[in-house]
Amino acid sequence: MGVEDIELRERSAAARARRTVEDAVPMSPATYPRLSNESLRQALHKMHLIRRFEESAEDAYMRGLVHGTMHLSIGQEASAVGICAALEPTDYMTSTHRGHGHCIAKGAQVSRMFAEFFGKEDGYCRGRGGSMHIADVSTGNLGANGIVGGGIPIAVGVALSMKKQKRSSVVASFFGDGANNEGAFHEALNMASIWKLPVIFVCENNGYGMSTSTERSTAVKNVAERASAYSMPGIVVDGNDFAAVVAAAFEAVERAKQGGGPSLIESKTYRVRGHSRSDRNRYRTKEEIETWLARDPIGAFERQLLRQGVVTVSEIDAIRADVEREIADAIAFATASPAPTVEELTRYVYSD
Amino acid sequence: MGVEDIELRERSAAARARRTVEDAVPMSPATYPRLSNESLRQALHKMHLIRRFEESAEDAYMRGLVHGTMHLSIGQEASAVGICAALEPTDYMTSTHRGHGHCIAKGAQVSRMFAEFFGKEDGYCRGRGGSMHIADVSTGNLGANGIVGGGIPIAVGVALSMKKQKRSSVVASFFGDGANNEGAFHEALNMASIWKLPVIFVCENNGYGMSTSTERSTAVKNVAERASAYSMPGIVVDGNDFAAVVAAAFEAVERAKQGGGPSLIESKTYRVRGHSRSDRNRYRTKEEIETWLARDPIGAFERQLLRQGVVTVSEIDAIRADVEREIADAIAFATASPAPTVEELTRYVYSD
Amino acid sequence: MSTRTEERSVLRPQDACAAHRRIRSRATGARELSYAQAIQEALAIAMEADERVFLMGEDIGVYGGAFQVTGDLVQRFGPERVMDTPISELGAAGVAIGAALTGLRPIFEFQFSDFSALAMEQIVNQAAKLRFMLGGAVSVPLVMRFPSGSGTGAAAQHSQSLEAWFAHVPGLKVVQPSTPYDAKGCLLAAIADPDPVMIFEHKLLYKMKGDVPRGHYTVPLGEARLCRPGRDVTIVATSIMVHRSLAAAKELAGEGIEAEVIDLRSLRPLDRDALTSSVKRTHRLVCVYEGVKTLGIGAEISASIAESDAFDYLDAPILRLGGAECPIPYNPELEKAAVPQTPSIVAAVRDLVHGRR
Amino acid sequence: MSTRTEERSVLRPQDACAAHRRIRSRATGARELSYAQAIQEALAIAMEADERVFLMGEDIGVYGGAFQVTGDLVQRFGPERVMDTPISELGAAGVAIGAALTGLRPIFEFQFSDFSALAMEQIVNQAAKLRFMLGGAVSVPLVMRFPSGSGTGAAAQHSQSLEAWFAHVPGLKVVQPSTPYDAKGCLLAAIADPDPVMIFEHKLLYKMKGDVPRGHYTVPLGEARLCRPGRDVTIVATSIMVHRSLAAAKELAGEGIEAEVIDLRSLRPLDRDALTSSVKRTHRLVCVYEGVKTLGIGAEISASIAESDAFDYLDAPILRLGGAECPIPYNPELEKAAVPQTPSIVAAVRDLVHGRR
Ligand SMILES: Cc1ncc(C[n+]2csc(CCOP(=O)(O)OP(=O)(O)O)c2C)c(N)n1
Ligand SMILES: Cc1ncc(C[n+]2csc(CCOP(=O)(O)OP(=O)(O)O)c2C)c(N)n1
Ligand SMILES: [Mg+2]
Ligand SMILES: [Mg+2]
Repeated sequence: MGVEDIELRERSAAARARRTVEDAVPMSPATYPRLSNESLRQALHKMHLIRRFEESAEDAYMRGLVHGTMHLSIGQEASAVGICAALEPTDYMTSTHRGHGHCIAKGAQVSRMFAEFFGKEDGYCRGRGGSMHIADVSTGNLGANGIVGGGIPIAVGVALSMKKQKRSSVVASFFGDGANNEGAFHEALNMASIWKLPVIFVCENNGYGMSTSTERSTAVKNVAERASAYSMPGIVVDGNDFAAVVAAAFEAVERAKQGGGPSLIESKTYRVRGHSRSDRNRYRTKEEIETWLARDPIGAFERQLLRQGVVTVSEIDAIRADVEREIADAIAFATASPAPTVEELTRYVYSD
Repeated sequence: MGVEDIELRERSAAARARRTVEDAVPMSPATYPRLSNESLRQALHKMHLIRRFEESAEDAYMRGLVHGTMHLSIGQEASAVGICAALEPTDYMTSTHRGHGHCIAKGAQVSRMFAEFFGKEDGYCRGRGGSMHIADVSTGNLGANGIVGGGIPIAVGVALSMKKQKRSSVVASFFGDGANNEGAFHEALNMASIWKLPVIFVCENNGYGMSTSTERSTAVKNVAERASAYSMPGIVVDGNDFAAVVAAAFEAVERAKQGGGPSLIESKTYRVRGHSRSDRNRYRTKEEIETWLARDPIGAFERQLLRQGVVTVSEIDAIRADVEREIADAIAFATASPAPTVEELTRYVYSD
Repeated sequence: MSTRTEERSVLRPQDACAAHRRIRSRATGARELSYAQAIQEALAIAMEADERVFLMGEDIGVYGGAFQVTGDLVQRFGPERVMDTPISELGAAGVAIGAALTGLRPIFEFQFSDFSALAMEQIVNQAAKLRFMLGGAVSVPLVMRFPSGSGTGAAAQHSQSLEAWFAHVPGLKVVQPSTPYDAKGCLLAAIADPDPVMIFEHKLLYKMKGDVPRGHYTVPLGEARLCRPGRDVTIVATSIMVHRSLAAAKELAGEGIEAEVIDLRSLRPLDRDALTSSVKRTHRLVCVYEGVKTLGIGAEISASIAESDAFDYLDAPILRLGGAECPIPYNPELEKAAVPQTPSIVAAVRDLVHGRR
Repeated sequence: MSTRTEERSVLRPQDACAAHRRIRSRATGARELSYAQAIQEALAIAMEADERVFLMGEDIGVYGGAFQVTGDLVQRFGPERVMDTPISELGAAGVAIGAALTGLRPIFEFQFSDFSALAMEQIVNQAAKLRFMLGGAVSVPLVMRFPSGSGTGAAAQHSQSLEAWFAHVPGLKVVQPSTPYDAKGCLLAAIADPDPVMIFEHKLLYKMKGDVPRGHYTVPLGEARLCRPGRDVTIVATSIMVHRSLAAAKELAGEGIEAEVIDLRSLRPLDRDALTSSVKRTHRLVCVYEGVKTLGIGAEISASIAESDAFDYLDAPILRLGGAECPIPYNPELEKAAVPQTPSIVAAVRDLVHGRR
């Protein structure tokens, strides 16, 4: 399966960004010109933290501690962490229903995330939002969104706000392949382009919007091709390759900060779990899932870092152990956190 | 001002369709391979009828016979008549707030149109719709639409209906340049493409959405470029050149009828009047208007037909005289038509 | 058609909901189905009987719908008649309208009623008005289904009860069936209806079981249903609140308060006669609904009575128990507190009847 | 701030609307402005005083807005602060929300209120709920203005009165100023408000003149206004219906019927106290509004009274005069008949007071 030749306005600068899953090139010492080894270790830490957070959240769900539904991003960690690696804490982000990874990648504490999932007052949304609205305004995460495509125009507004206020922050707007067929996507990208706003549109194309494959839902092969309809650069990266995502992200962020306007990054990845708790997995094959399991982004990243001497095996073990401890502490914190009281039902509807 | 090189999938077959205003080529006897001389004379008749209908409607408005507002398409007649020349009476159409021309081009009677404008029972909408909802279901015109972009998804639904019912009709969906930034445009074109539906999307780009120029509102130079985001052919034609419009229309209709799916035609034209009655004309220059007045589509068509010997001067005079008579008769008919009674206020809300 | 039956027992007092069901259903060969199964059966019957009927929606094909309402229908009728759409609610609603205008009978499933907000333009400005704007020249036989309501922990954007918006719009019909029987019958009536009909289905009802006759029958749109006769107070409820109200009525009966429970079923048209005639008998009215209290359907019920000749029969203020004035919260305790529950209904009715309100 | 004044006379009976205005306005150096000019002045004052305030909308720049409300503001403040948007209501509403979330104070003009249907998702699912969903971590100080109503011959898709939809939504504030004074004062209050406020402006009011004080003042959101005291019946009206009701009251006074007229001004929050206290004095209530009668704001007013302690003071049914149950027709006679007019108000109130209803 080859990728069609799409128009990439900034082809040269994007050389490091992997265009397809197939043509990944071996790592070189120049793989991460903008990231220190310490940053790379932190990135690996975050990827593990996301993975374990979601596995533990799923476990808590099974045990009845979490209400509602949840959308796991297991298998997509490189995309979330790679994009956020190019962002400052003062940069903003809008996320999706599948937003745990984005939230952690942008810097949220898993303790307050668990507290939110458990519906507690210490949760990021004081127990009012849950998984689908997880946010951390202190790290610039304006929130997951229950409405597919709902965050995209909001991100454009944040970018407009930065431009008007002459603040140098950029905004990353995550959305899925399914979201790219919403009118909101079209309207938002058009406005971002005509006003040359500092936004990075990140389409995490995991092949499906719920059960509907991109082939059945989307009239172009690559979502990134749609960038040309808005005169912005569009690039496809292997979303399971941390290095490719990071390279594309830095490039888009730099363009945005220099006043070059928005970019569209299509990060091709895969969700190895079902869409949500209700998924009977009728729309894809076991083989397909297994192929992607073999391309697990965390393992690949670990192997790369080991090869490049950025980490040692024992450092990886330490990261994993740290993550386990963090998760355990977070769950303990969340469990101990008080629940909101029914008397405060209508609080936060309006400002006081 | 040159037009950027855009990707046109079906370039060869589109050769006759003029790509820009500037590179119009002189007529040849093969200008209209699909239209008889009689059809061409009828087309000229329709263009005159549209022009005089709108001038007379404006006049009636001034005299207080027409209520509300109206959007005149004076200067855009070649586009409406050119597209409809490729349609059968059994083909469908959805139109816009600027829909008088489309309505007449598709075959409506001006008598019932005037009756509608006068709010009478013989009007196409029994006086309930007025200019902004003018329709003639008997000729396949499903109506003007007060919502910019509102008709585009409906047209796709009609096309789906034709395909499902194995009817050979196609659907033409008119909309303006302003409409191309609505989410409805994006969603509709995407669905038409993935389902390969027989629709012709006709963007009448008259340079402005109300006061907002396409440069200020639209992130691409030519709306037709957006076709590539939906994997459909996109073509720019000189909308004031009847021959160019007709050629593009026939090609798109044939593609649609053969199961080739939708096309996007961008018809570059100009509205020489204000947007509506409230327009103070602050957003464009007199010179610009005059340049376009000099490119009047009716005069150009007449000169072409004369040059090609399709009509004589006296035949043109006869057409004009016929049109005057038709308009006068229509106004008399409309004036005499009864008004709806207040007792029937809530009729037609539901089916009986 | 001989297989059709039409419910005629509306507001003719019967013993109670369940008995009422049992009597009728015996006659038509009923068996137990869940609410979701009843809908699916109606869809299948309509598609079998009429080539023009087809389904549209997100993930209604192989996935079977987010709430498994369409289930395996795609296997039976194929993907052309059980059409997955892209995530494009506005555009897809327009597509459904275009199809309805030209000879087809689309049934559009919104994955959650909250997403109707994306399609308001097509629903309200187009579907509801086209017939009128064109002076009767067209009609829009479109059915839209909306899984609605709270109680699933899905928080503010996936738990709304928005039916009152649409009941405010002439040109639309709006129903809220509360039982498997009505879910099937209202849907079949909606499919036969020449105008746009919106059906709001409560997510918590999908698994509820009830007797459902085999074959084709319709429940007329616009008729309320008397679920339980009573002399002391009328409770008019919608959707899941019918069940909570019946439970409340049972409890109140133990205290000697006989509440009449009416399932409104249809919000537009509204069965004003059924309401006034009940209030004239009971002299007291309580409206119970899940939508936000302010301007929820209870406002219209109350105002209808207050302007009718039943006004003079009222012995007490008209109470409304509706959703709290807040979005639906995620936390389960708050979520429960945000909408009427059986105990709050019991307490409110008791206070009203005892003159404490 | 010393230039600020706040209206405090709410529901303190004054002679009548006009006199009331005249007294207050003398004190603050008022002069006559049209409703549109009053809005424009408020916009200019807010933009002058606060860098964060900016305007968004279709054709609000050089065109001056479809109703010339923004007029020449673009010349004064430049196109960055008077921003023309593409025709993208949903997206632009999202843009406004994003800007409001991060330090700006956008004021978004929808060209016609009918187009709010395209932006319901952002308005209702995002703007109204973000603060709540995020447990108070953000607020959305967004003002949206909506030219509304019928009477201009613009037919079904350009004449709606949709305010009731939004008044049903917790998290939003909804106002409908009826005078130039209130148009300016409510807008300035809305701009100062930390939460999303929607202002519905009737198109037929734009040219109406009235005294408007210079400088900054606010009209508190959520307070009704007593326009005319009276002992026989309370008429609660909104927007243009306030003027028709006042005209009706004048006519009725000639027949010896003294109607009290209250301008509701704010639909959410709703000034329930003002309504109950008036009804307790007059014992009769008529609601007059242009939105469709069913589930229009009159339903909420009526239901609020019917459930309040004012219920016991009622001597007659609560009447509602609202829009007809149809889209707004094009024909001018039908269009007029589709919404309450002074004669129909007079007739209805007369019948009510004389016990003929
Ligand atoms: C407007 C809207 N439509 C539909 C849904 C239901 N829904 C939730 S997630 C989803 C699939 C989204 O697909 P995609 O954008 O590819 O994101 P992914 O789930 O693959 O991460 C759907 C249909 C929704 N939440 N919002
Ligand atoms: C959804 C919507 N937004 C705004 C308007 C107001 N409006 C009517 S026509 C128009 C301009 C449309 O521009 P375009 O699509 O280019 O058509 P043109 O008027 O140039 O023929 C606008 C903004 C509308 N009718 N509908
Ligand atoms: Mg996806
Ligand atoms: Mg235009």
